[in-house]
Amino acid sequence: MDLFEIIFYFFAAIVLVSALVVVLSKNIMYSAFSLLFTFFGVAGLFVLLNADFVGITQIMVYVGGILVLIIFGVMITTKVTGVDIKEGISGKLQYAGAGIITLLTAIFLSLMFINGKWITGSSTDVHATIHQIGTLLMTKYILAFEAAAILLLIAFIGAALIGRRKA
Amino acid sequence: MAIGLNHYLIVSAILFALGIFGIITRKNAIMVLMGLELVLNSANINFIAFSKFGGLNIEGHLAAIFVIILAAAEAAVALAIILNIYQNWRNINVDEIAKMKE
Amino acid sequence: MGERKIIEYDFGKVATERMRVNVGPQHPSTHGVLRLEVELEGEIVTEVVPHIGYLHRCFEKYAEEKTYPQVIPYIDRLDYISSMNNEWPYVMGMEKLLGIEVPERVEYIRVIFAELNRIANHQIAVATFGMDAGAFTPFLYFFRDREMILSLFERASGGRLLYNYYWIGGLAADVPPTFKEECLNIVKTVRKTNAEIDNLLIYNKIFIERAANVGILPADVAINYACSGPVLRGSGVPFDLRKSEPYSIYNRFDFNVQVGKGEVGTVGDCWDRNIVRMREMEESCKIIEQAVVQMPDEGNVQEKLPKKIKPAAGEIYCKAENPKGELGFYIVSDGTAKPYRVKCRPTSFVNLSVLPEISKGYMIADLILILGSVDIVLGEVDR
Amino acid sequence: METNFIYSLLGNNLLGYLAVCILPLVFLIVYALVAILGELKIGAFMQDRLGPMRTGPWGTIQPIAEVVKLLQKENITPDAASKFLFNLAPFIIFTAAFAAFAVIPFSPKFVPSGINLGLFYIFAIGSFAVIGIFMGGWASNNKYSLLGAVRSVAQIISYEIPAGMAILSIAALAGTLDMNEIITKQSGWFTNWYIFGGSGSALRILFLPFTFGIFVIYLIASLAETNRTPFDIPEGESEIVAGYHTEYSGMKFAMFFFAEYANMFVVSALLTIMFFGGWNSPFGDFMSGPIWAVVWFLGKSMSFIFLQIWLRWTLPRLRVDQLMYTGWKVLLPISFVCFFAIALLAMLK
Amino acid sequence: MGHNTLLILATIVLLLPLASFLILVTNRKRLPGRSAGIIGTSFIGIGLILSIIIAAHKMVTFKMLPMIQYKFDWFTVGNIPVKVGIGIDNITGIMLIVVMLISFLVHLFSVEYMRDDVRFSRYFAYLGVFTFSMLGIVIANNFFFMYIFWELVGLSSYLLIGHWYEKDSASNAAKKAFITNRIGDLGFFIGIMILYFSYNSFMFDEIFTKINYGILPFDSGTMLTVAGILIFCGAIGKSAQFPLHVWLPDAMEGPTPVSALIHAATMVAAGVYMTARVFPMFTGWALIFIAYTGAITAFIAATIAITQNDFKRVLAYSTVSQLGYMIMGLGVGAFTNGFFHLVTHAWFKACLFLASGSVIFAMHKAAHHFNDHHTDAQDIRNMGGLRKTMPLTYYTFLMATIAICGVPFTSGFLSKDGILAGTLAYAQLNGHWLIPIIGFSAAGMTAFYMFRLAIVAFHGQPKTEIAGHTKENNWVIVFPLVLLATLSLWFFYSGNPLDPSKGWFHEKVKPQPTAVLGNLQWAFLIPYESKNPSHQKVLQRVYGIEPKDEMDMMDEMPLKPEAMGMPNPHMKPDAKSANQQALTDDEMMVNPHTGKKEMPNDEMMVNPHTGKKEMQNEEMMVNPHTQAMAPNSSTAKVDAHIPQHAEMGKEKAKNDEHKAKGEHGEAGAHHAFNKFEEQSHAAHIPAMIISLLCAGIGMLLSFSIYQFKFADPDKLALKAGPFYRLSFNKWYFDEIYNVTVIGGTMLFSKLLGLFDNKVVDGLVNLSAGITRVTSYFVGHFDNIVVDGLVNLSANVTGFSGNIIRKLQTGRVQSYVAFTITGIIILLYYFW
Repeated sequence: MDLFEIIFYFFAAIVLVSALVVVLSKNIMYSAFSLLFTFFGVAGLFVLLNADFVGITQIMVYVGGILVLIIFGVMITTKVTGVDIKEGISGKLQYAGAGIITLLTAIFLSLMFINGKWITGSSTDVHATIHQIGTLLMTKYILAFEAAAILLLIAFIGAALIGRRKA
Repeated sequence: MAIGLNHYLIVSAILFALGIFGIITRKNAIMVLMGLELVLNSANINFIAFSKFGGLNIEGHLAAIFVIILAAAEAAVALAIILNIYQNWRNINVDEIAKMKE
Repeated sequence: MGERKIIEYDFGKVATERMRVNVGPQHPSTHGVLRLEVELEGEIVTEVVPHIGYLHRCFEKYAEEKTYPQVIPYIDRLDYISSMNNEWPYVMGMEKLLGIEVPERVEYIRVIFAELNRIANHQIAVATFGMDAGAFTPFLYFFRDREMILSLFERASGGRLLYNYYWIGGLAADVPPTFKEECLNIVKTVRKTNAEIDNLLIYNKIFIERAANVGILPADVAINYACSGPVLRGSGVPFDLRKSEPYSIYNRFDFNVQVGKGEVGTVGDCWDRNIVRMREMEESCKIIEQAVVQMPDEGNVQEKLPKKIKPAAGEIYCKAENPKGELGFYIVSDGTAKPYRVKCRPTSFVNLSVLPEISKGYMIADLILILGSVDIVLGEVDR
Repeated sequence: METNFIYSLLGNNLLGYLAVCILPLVFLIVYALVAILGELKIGAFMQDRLGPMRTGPWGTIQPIAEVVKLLQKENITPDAASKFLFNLAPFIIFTAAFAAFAVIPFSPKFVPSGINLGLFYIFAIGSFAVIGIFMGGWASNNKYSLLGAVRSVAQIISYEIPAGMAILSIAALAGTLDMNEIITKQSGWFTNWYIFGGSGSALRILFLPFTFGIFVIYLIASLAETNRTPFDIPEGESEIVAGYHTEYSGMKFAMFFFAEYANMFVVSALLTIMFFGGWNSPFGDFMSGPIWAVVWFLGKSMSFIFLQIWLRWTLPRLRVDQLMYTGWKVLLPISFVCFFAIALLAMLK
Repeated sequence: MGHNTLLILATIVLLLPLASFLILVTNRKRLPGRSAGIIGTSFIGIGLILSIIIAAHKMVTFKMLPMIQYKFDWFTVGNIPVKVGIGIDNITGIMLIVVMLISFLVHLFSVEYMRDDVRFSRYFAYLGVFTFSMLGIVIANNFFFMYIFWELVGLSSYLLIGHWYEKDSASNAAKKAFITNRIGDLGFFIGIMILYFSYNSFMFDEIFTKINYGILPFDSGTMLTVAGILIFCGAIGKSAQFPLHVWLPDAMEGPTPVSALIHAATMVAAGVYMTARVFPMFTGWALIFIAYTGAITAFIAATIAITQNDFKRVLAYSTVSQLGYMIMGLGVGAFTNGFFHLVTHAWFKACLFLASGSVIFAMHKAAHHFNDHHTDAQDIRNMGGLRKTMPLTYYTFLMATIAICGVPFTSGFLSKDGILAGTLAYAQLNGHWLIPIIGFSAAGMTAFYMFRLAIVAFHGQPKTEIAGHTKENNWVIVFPLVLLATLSLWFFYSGNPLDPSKGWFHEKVKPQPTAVLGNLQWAFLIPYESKNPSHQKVLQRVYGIEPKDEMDMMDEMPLKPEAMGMPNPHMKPDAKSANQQALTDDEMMVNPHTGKKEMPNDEMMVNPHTGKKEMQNEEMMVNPHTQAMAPNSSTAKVDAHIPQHAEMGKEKAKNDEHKAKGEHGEAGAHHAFNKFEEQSHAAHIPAMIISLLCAGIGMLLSFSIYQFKFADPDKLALKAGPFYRLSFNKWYFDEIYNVTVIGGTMLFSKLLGLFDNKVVDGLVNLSAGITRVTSYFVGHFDNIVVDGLVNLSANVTGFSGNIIRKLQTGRVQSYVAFTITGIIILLYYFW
């Protein structure tokens, strides 16, 4: 096992364990904080895959933005002045059913992924990714880029509008 | 065994399944949102993995970035909706606010 | 500055839970053991309930058990940072009750010490107010100067905080020989420091932003709550006992009553109350300078008194302009050596009562500033 | 390009990696002691007093004494706190602060990790601290802590945007996010520093107002991001006692403390790198070279630390809504204007 | 200074007014007193200095270069990059100075004029953005930028005209201006889209080059004509041409300095400038459309101006009329003079407006003094005798009036005369005599109404008390007047007060070579350097013009190209020369005259015969191929032939002098192909005489009626009857539009409503009736048979629905679970 493998398993473990905590923890704040580690682990995986720009973007947007948003959402909608918050989960039967569905999903997806005949092209050297990403964003994907920009703008305006409106 | 495409794909598959589990079982709407983020993340892992091993190259990165943008927009809007729901019902339990049923 | 809008907090649109927070009694900014029960919506103060009594020492009850001169040390402990001023209305009332005329030299020394103590008090008030706003350095600059005043007090009375210096019919002891020079020296230093503080703190843009338009106390509310001192004058009411009902020899001096003018904000905001204190220091300096010149060099500092002070049965209310406002003592004598009743009109307590009125709708940081600008001392509030 | 002398000393092996990791940590500890002493002494001198005088000559060992004191203290975890998160938070914050050191180029020969996204990385890694602060504040189960944490998060997030615009402007000017390259592009006399518009023809005069503006914006935003006066609202001791670390004591408090000083250094280093030529000598080739580079870099960074200390003992504190106003309505538009101007000029250049 | 520096400076000039706008608009409340005006003025002042530097550099240092431009890909649509950029050529340089100087003076003027205005700093902010948008149009080198700034100009004019929006008339005028402009802009936009669709580019030079090489939109010359006319529609709107001129007089509701800015340098100039800028792409039919539009506008506006009584309104109609002149000049091909008139008109019209502003300001002040709020301060009938009280304003106004009337020794004479000569030449060449007739009559009317204005307002006795108590304004108002009046003198443009073609202006602004293919362009407008073989072929085919002249001349020339080691132009050019052709193409396109200066052996050719320099140059350059080929040929060879060549040239010139029109020596030097130039030179003197005659008659009439009172104007008006009313009511344009456009729309919608009510509803009602009858029968069937079945199925459905309903929980999570389950089943099935 070389260093690379150790690091991969380390990150994979972080991702999966923390994701497990996210979905199983009864305390919603624990879930939220656990999400931090999931995002961090995913970012680590990205970096292992030579996608450092995406990794850093992941940290910035997910950790710095979405997670904070979620935590604020939790704060506003829950009485979080105390630390013992218990969130209900669906009934036992549903829990079991969901577990089965989840298990099946995981197994089927894994089987599908493992047996899939993927086109495994060789990756080009993706150092200086940021230049390539920037070039592509400004040329080939300009429309998508603009669309995403407008989407973000509209989403934020809409969010502000919805969130501030009195019932 | 060298770390290859399959390793990443399996991680992503499990993450996806966990996300689905979170979505299905939790009552709190924000928890549902968190499950959704897990699902999106698992998709992103796939994109990046294929960009390295599947020859998707830089375009995979771009797809991942767009997913991240989407997630940001989605989180903002979803939380705004949840806030509004909270202001209406004083509650964000998806079981109790299932008024759309009727 | 142009017109400045009073900030209207508009966070009410996101429905949040209200939170009750205790500020104090062990809080760095309550200037003592005051407990404020604050209800917050986000950071907006929706309700303030001051809880007092953590420093209650039964002053008025004690006074009934002590002889008339023995009450004076307890009076020191009311507003323990302007003890000299505290003693004055009591001794003045006693002198009137006993019908004693005080020597002129004593009157001058009393005026000088009272004004020095006023400066010291205002220094602390402005310093702590600055510290409430987060400015640490002015605090130490003020304390450096206050040290000079305190050492002068110490050499005259022997105490640095509680003096027991104004006695019925005179003073505990004569002033040190270099008294006049030291007074002038103090005045010079105070002026220099105040100019420095003006630059460093008072006219600092951030400080103005913080203090102006915050905690606005309209003149009518101030009058209705019976506020006095800089709190009242900050709202633009030129009421000063030294001018309106001159006691002692204040009619011999030329000085102005400083009022808040809403220079950078609205009349009656925290900044106005603060600037009134700053300017009163200058007025005090003027009085001291005049008093030092007019003061006779030689003279008796203690009138002859009977061995046992037993005023005839009667009552008197005597008041004086304390640094914090009007301090009055209502002394009822039943002809014995002990007062039947000494009722104190505590300045800080009255001024504090206005706090819940003026701090609603501001943020918690403003609440601290407003409390600082009202300048209370818990010793006087609780008595 | 060999950017790390340790690899040439020890080779590209685990030992080398460890050494590279540990060196900044050692530096951080030493620096923190110096900075604490600096804060004590400078604050004292500014306030007309002597400051600590007892421990060591002129109180120079005072910081060590304080650290020892903190280490000895009992490690209190409040009963009502959420234990795990309460204990985890200081580590996350410290990790976030320390992780930023991974890309700071102390010298052309010592960059712990020469990734080409350095500026972006530092910018992103700051968000960990946000979560850490929140974690600590929430887990303390104390209203002051919670208020402090909420304030802090809101503040850091608001000021991340102007700071990001400043970083973007520099990226537009330099055409890269790699810190070493940014520094290399400012080599030569000090007139080539980006605060003076960068190298180029006399036309850089046009850049000057904008680069200077963006410098001021970043300076202010970085003060806010490190919770220093006049933006120390999260800790504002006159209002909410000590903010998010009210309940912390002992070693855990020391970690918060270290993290704050580490953050101070990181923003100072960023200011140095982005605007003041990093490890470049101000006089062209005079006194340049890898060793001098360290001296210059630390010298410039330390002067910014001095600036932060100076401001702390001079200015009052803003109120939280004024802070938001400053961030969103003053700094943000100006930073956009500066960014567009710089980008336009950089394009024409 | 290099090119880039120049471009950056131009960008800065562009951004300075924007910066002023931003600063003023963000600090509107904070700026005390008049500091907003001072800030705006100083920004524009800096810009003025910079633009003078730019223009001087362009015209002196880089005179070889037709255009300095910077292009970059802004973004990519599909895989076609959209190129944009900025460019500076001589026209741009001149326009920069015009715009910035007038803007500066207007700013300065406004500091005083607007000093009591409540929205003082907002006014200056809008002035800044107005200037910014106009500068954008000026330095754009592509349709894309031009359109953006075009719309910005529309917006800012809307803001400024509606500055006093409390007044109904002002806000209505603003709306009118905005909407009228939109109509024109629609055409402009469609035109641009046609061009972009065909050429995939917005750049002027690329489009013109492609047109020059015979690539036409949709492969049809008509489409090019249509595109040209559509693009000109934009100018119709902006430059207030007939029939969209109605907004400009109403725009008088804005503050007077704004009127000066709109009328002199920004808004209306934009249209003319744009027409000049895209001139190469106009085909002959488009040009004749343009010429007639201009002529009609000039005439109608002049007739209206005669009878108006509002000081500013007279000036407004005079502007419309003068704009018509410019457009007409461009339309007939007198490119230089048309543009020249734009510049000279800018000075004296700005002067006129600012003078009117000065008068109105003084009148207002006086009215205020008397507490009189009823007298209309703008009505000339309330003025009179202002000559005594406001001498400086009077003399500057008079100077500008003389200039606009086209009296010799003024700039107006130089430019106007050129345009009229152009129209004469045009008529001679293709028989459109209506255009010069209109032109001359409008010139006469101009003189009449302008002097009417001057006499009624300034001469005689004060007609009201107010007018008697006016006072001269202070220097802030007077200084711009004096400066602008000075600029109306002839010597700024040409040494010869009678002939502008000797001046620097005509040297710097050469007629644009038309890039349009021959079959679409009047033959006489084809550039004489046309070396495009397809041009000649087409010419031959359509007009039957043999390229004989050229050939003849070559024959006459002692040196055939072949002899100089050059390939025959009519042989198919080999690859190399084609390459060269492409290389030099840019220069050829933009400025053929300067292009030749680049020839390395130019100096050598000229030196021996310094005296005849120009002639020889022209002569030599007659051969279009020389230019392209010269660098190719060995210098030694050319050198060897030079003396001989030059001698021959001189000879030839003499010959020309004899055989050509006689009155013009220089004409001979021009290429035979450019008949228009030749003709207009020929027409110069007659045009001058006629125009002076017309103007003189106008002035005489005006003096005799209004100054010496030989006839009573009111009686004359009565006598003229319908004509007077037609003119006084502005040809009933507003009424006509009300009836036709607005009324038509209303009528049409009424008709539609009627149709809807009667026909559609009738049909519907009919079908309803039929349905009712049928349904009665069907109903019974339905109740018994169908309902039975339906109830059965409903019961079944209800029963099963009750069971399935349990699945419909209303919870998203359940749905997710079902979806996932479904996916798993599918996976299982297909795997």
